[in-house]
Amino acid sequence: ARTDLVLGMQLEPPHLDPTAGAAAAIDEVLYANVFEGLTRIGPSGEVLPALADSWAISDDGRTYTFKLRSTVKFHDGTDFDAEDVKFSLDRARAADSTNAQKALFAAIDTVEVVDPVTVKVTLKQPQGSFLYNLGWGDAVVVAPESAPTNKEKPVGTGPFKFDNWAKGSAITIVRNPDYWGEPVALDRAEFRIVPDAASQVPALLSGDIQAIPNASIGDALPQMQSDPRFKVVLGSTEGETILSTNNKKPPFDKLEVRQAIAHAIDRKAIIDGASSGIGTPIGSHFSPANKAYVDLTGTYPHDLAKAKELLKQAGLENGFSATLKLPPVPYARDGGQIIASQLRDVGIDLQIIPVEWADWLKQVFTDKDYDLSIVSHTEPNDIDIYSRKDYYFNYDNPAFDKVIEELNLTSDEAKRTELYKQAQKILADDAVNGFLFELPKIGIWDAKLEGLWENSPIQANDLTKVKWLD
Amino acid sequence: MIAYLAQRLLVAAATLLAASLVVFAMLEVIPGDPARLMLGMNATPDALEALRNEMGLNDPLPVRYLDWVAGMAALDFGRSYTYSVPVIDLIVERIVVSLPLALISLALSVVIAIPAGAFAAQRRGRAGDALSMGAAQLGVAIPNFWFALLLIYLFAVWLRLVPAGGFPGWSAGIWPALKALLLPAVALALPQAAILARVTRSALIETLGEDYVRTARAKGLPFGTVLWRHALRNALIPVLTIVGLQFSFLLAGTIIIENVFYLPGLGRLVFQAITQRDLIVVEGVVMLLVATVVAVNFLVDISYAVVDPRLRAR
Amino acid sequence: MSLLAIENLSLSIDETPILKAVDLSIEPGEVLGLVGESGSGKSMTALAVMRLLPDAAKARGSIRFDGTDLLKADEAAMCRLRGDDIGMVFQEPMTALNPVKTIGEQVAEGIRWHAGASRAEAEQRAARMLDRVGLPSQKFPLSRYPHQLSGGQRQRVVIAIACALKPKLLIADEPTTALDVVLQAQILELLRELVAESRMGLLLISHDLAVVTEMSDRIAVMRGGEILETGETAKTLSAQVHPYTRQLALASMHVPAGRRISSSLEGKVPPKAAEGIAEGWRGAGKTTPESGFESWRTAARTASGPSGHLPFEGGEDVTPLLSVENLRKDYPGARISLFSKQKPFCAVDDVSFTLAPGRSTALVGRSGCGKSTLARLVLALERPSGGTIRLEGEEITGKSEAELLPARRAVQIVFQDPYGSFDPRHRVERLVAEPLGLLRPAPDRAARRELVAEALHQVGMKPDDMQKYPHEFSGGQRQRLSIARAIITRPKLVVADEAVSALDVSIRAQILDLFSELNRTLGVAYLFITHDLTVARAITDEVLVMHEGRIVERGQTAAVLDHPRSEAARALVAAAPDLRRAIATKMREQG
Amino acid sequence: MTYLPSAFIPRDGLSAFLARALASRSFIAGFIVTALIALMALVSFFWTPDDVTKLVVGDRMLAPSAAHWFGTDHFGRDVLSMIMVGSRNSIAVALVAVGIGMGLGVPLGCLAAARGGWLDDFVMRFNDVVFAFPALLSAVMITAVFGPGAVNAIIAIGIFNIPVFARVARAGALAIWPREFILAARAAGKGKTRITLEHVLPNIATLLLVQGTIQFALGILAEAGLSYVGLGAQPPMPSWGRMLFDAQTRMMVAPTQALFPGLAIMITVLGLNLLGDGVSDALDPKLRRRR
Ligand SMILES: Nc1ncnc2c1ncn2[C@@H]1O[C@H](COP(=O)(O)OP(=O)(O)OP(=O)(O)O)[C@@H](O)[C@H]1O
Ligand SMILES: Nc1ncnc2c1ncn2[C@@H]1O[C@H](COP(=O)(O)OP(=O)(O)OP(=O)(O)O)[C@@H](O)[C@H]1O
Ligand SMILES: [Mg+2]
Ligand SMILES: [Mg+2]
Repeated sequence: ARTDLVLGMQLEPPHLDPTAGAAAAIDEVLYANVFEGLTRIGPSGEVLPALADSWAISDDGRTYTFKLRSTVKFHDGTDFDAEDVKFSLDRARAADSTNAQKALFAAIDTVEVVDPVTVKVTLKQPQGSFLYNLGWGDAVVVAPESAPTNKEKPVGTGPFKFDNWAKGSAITIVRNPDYWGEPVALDRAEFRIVPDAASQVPALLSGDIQAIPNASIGDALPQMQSDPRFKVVLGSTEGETILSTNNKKPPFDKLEVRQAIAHAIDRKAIIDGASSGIGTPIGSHFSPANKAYVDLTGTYPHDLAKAKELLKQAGLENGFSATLKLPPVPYARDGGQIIASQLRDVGIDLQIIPVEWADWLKQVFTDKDYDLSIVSHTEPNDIDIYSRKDYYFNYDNPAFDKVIEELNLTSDEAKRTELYKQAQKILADDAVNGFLFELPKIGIWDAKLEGLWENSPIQANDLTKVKWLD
Repeated sequence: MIAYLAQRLLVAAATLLAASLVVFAMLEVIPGDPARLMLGMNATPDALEALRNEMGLNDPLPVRYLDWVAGMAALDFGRSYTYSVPVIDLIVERIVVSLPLALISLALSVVIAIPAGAFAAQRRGRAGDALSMGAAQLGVAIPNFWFALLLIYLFAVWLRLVPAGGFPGWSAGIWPALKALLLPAVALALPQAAILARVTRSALIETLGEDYVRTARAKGLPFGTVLWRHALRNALIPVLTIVGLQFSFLLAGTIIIENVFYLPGLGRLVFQAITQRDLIVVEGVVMLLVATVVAVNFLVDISYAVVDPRLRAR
Repeated sequence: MSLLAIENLSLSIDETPILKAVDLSIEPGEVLGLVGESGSGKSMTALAVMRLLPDAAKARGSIRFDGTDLLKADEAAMCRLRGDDIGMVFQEPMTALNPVKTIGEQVAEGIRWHAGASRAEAEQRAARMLDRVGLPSQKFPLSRYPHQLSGGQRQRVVIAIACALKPKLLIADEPTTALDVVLQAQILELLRELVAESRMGLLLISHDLAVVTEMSDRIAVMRGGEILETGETAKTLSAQVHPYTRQLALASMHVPAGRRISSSLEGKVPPKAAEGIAEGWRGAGKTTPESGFESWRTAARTASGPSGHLPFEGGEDVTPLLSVENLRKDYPGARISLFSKQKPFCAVDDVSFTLAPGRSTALVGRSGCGKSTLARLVLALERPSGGTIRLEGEEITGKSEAELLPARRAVQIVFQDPYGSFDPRHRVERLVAEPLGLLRPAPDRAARRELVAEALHQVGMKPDDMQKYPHEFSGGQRQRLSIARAIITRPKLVVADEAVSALDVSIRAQILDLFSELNRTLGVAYLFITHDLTVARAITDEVLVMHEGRIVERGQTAAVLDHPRSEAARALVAAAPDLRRAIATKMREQG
Repeated sequence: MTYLPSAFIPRDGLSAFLARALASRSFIAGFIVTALIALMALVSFFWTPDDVTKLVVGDRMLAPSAAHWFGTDHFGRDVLSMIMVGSRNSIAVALVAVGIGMGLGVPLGCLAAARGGWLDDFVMRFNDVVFAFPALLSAVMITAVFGPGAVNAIIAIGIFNIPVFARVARAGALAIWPREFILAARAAGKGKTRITLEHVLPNIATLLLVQGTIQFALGILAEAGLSYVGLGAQPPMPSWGRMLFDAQTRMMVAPTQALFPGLAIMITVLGLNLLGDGVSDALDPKLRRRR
């Protein structure tokens, strides 16, 4: 059977240190393949042991004692031991840390080396998700010797070693012969950057690339689905695609206006036109995959008459014009045109301004210099952003803030679910943003390829179980 | 001759200098703060300021310009804002794709165009002429990216003869690498070949009307021999000019074609860098491309003198 | 059997008949001159022999060369003949050589091709041939490129190519038109030698009757694609059986009325020819009443003092119209290296002369001696590097364009190329009216129109011609327009730079008459730049001989041309073809 | 030392030019095609088969049919209408860009030829600098600085046209200046400006016309290229290049979507090139098929 694999990915990582950057592309290459943490997260989101063979939790839930594997070596040949774990965790939570997810470690009080294969972590207060947190890519273990150079030349403990990074083109990893665990089936894997549908489709069809776990192939989907050479897996992501609205900028500060927009939007057309018909409509900022999800898409049904009525109430019966800044992603650029067309039907005239990501981050996200925008918020469970004071929606609702505050203090699952539902409802009623749809995840790979994750509980391409069938 | 070369060299250097001013001035206007780009959204103002200082972004413009030019002269193009590696490394990585691509397509276009042009000129007014020039007309009119798409779907997707795109790297072997460059080279070369064939034909027809062609025929040389021995070399000056111009077109053409075939070449590097506001990379690559164009023009100037002894006298 | 026998050759291009039943023959060692005005089909006849006609041309009849019919031969057979048995020298030496190949390569090429000689051998033979035509390889190595040779030298290379394999027949199509008279004489001499040496047949094509007369044993006169007359040169020209032959001869020797006497060779012209000339004059002289011209001449003579005195010596009483003192013009040298330039080239070198009002002066000299440059200086179209130019006593050097207006009104120019001197996109009215902007106050539309009409009338054109474009006129008519433009501001001096050299002999005769008449009626003075001594003799009173930027001789036209004193003038006079002299010589030779 | 058609002056007037032009097959074919495209653009102002501002997502990617001759795009817009409206954009961008190039380049070239000396050197060096930038690269840079959009595409393409026209005008004017009729005009006391206006410009106008059609064709290609990489006309304004970009991902599903805009570009450019060929054929049969 073949032992090589070329995997397509959309975005190139800015560097290769998962403990120093938020970009998902870093984890997509390195997580579980090159770097490992104490624990790891499995294909269905479960916590599995990794560098920690086992662990014991004290009764008060504050002390975790990890038993480490003893035969582990870093790729540069140095030994892995408890010191490395302490170094990694301390580095991640240090004041000057550049870790993108410092919150993951916020609960840690101390990290102690008991012996070379034992580490004791004490928390400030109990944290149910602690083991899960340690499974994140941002929590992988690095060696003090190689940590400063990981951005260019990552050195981890995983079953693959970093081989080469041809900037702008591809990153190659090769099998680590000295791996402590079960050896992998692949000899080498290349993560090739194929940015858009235009390149992904022919690359797949011609066999240049054998898998794109997170593809954007647009309207070629039905064709790929009917092609027996490929396996197409549709899943969901944590990406709520929304029509971001500047809630402080007139006339969007008027509830009626936002409601009018909500009524004017036809989610089905948007999903059809901007996402090839796949994607779940949402009525609030919450993932349908979450068990606390409530379907609020009926809050403001597609109703032009109602929309016009509301605009009239807002004193804007003649409509108004505004700008729509679109980042360079197909769902935004295509969706933007559809929304512009839909809003024009109720008299809102949108001027489309396409911007690059750098400009989007500056103009929209940082400077809040925008009226409307379209973007997908892919962080899981991020409804709390609506309570952040300086967030770019400029949304301020004390009632909502109270719900989030309470949520932070609550650990009872049923209660939490209830609070989440409340929060969703508030956002939906306030029509804070235009809630469009949940971004679909399309995975496509060669039908003879086995072992790729069908869902992605975290953004990673775990290749440890991947192999060719023939 | 020496004087001529020295003069061309001086002109080339002055052109480069002027171009560097233009590039610098233009990119200074681009919105976006490189320091923020490098540090990300959550950076503190202090860190930003420190990095700006370190990168020399707070220096007065003339100082920055001089630093930049002096650096380039020493092949130090600065550090990429997005990749945090020296720009020269990025360039070296990419140039092994772009340069072969440009050269292959140039060679391809010359190899197709000159015989085709000569063929048409020899059969002026006959079916062969009409046919090849008709094809050339079409070739000139086809947008190369569209042509590239057609090629991909024909040769890569349906016939599966060559990859649809991407570049395995020269380390994967000469043949796979060449195979990956084949379609892009054809897509780039064919429209250029069409132009060149037309130029060759008309230059040849023009020279065939010259008196010395008649003199040569009066010596008893057959028409075909006269065309190859006497007319072609004289027709070469316009052909060379166009070849020189085409190199510049090919370099620019790679921006689009490398995007179509997602080749990791300079064109895509500069395109990406522009969208990511990685100015220093843009500046470096643009200057490199400009320098290449200037160098090629210089070579063309020299080759004029090789072809035409009258110019050697200067 | 003749070497070449053309029988009943007809030729048409795109249905337009070009040649009509041409018959010609050449014996070995014979020189056949083919004369006729421009466009009469001389070149086409030659190209038909070479089978190098334009693609669209269709030839019928027969051309037998050494027994084979060339019109029926296939291309391969022709390739074998061309360059080997038939050589051809083309009209333009400047462009007849491939600029990117050395002269050695170009001469050797034919030798290698036909004789199958090795490169070294062929080059040796090429060197011998070049030596033969006066380009010894010590001074002109085979590795020279054409641009490193002068026009005359290039023409020698072309002849070397044509004669490299000692062809049986050489066709020379206007082999000297682009050369000046001195070079022309040399080339003709060379051709003569080559013919004598190997009994080669020579078909010499020219529109210059004098050249052909001098060179050829037999002569064929062509017009409108037909051979009008063939025969022994002397007989044909003296008998002038065909009226056209007579017309051609007359026009070639034409002198506006009253000027003939100035030739010292007068007595040597065969009586018949002289009579013919006189008759022809009467026949063609409708445009120029001779009496008027004569009376003006007398008046002019009186004004400038006793005959025989040069006006600039004896005319102190008259303010000179133009006086030029120590005039010089340097052209910056070409850059030879980054830091140094060639020495400036001095095109006009310390020239002084004066022109009296109403008189005509010739400026003659070899090609490139600085005549046109001097003209441009006089017209203030270029700034002199030194010296002064005075027009009616007023200095015009160093004046601004606005201050020059009066001077521009007083001096106008007629150019050599009757076509090139008109913007093809303007109508005659606008073209001729162009200098009217010089008048103060500028005339209004109606006045302009009237002035243009008058000027056209003066040059013998109709007022309706105003609405036409230049291309709608013949060469002679265009030259008339050009003159009309020059005289419309009533200038005192007209500079004519090679104003008739591009014209056919017959048209040239008309224009010369026109110049004379205008001189008489309007009192215009001329500075007549020409390399053609016949022209100088025909219409000027005095002559300036220029050589390498300097005026080397001046005096009354007849005196200078008959008894040249300076070396340069002597060379010019000796080389100048002269029909009368040529006929006389031929008469003696052929009895 | 660049190769350009030497200036030429037709040996006769306009009527003869037209007669020869009408005898040239290139000219007729080119003229018809160009006229049809221009007509299409004009008609699109008053009438299109369908409204291109209206997105009917339900009708997306229909194959060509009686209702939609060229099918519909991924937003359910009628492709024929898009092509019609898109032609406006292509023509406008190319035309204005050529206008900029001519408007600035021709005076520059004429000035350089008339004045000579350092001014000439300066203009030529300026040309060198602009030519040193690969055309599309400078366009990409300009649109990167000033943002993507039709106006900036015009500027980008226009700037590159300046030296082209400057060069052609200069070469043409340099060939006119030594001619005797210019000398005659100077002898008639006319200044350089007047001579340039009265004699030089009219005589190089045809040369500029030929170059104009070539640059126009190149401009259409360049605009399509820029739009294709997303730097030209912005949605919702239909543009041929953008249509191709949108269509390429759907090549396999709806191949006609990529076919028609590509053909539109090709035919337009072909038409213009033929027209240019025809004009130069008619101007001077010896100057045939330069490009
Ligand atoms: N390629 C051509 N196509 C059509 N007509 C031509 C062509 N070449 C020459 N002619 C015509 O053929 C006629 C004869 O031309 P030819 O060149 O033989 O004249 P010529 O006697 O040599 O004149 P000149 O003294 O000016 O050289 C002219 O009327 C000319 O217009
Ligand atoms: N603009 C110029 N720059 C440099 N040299 C020039 C220039 N114009 C003329 N010359 C040179 O000056 C000399 C005289 O030229 P001019 O044109 O006056 O000669 P001419 O006597 O009119 O010759 P022809 O009989 O051939 O017309 C020539 O050697 C020529 O090469
Ligand atoms: Mg001739
Ligand atoms: Mg002259």
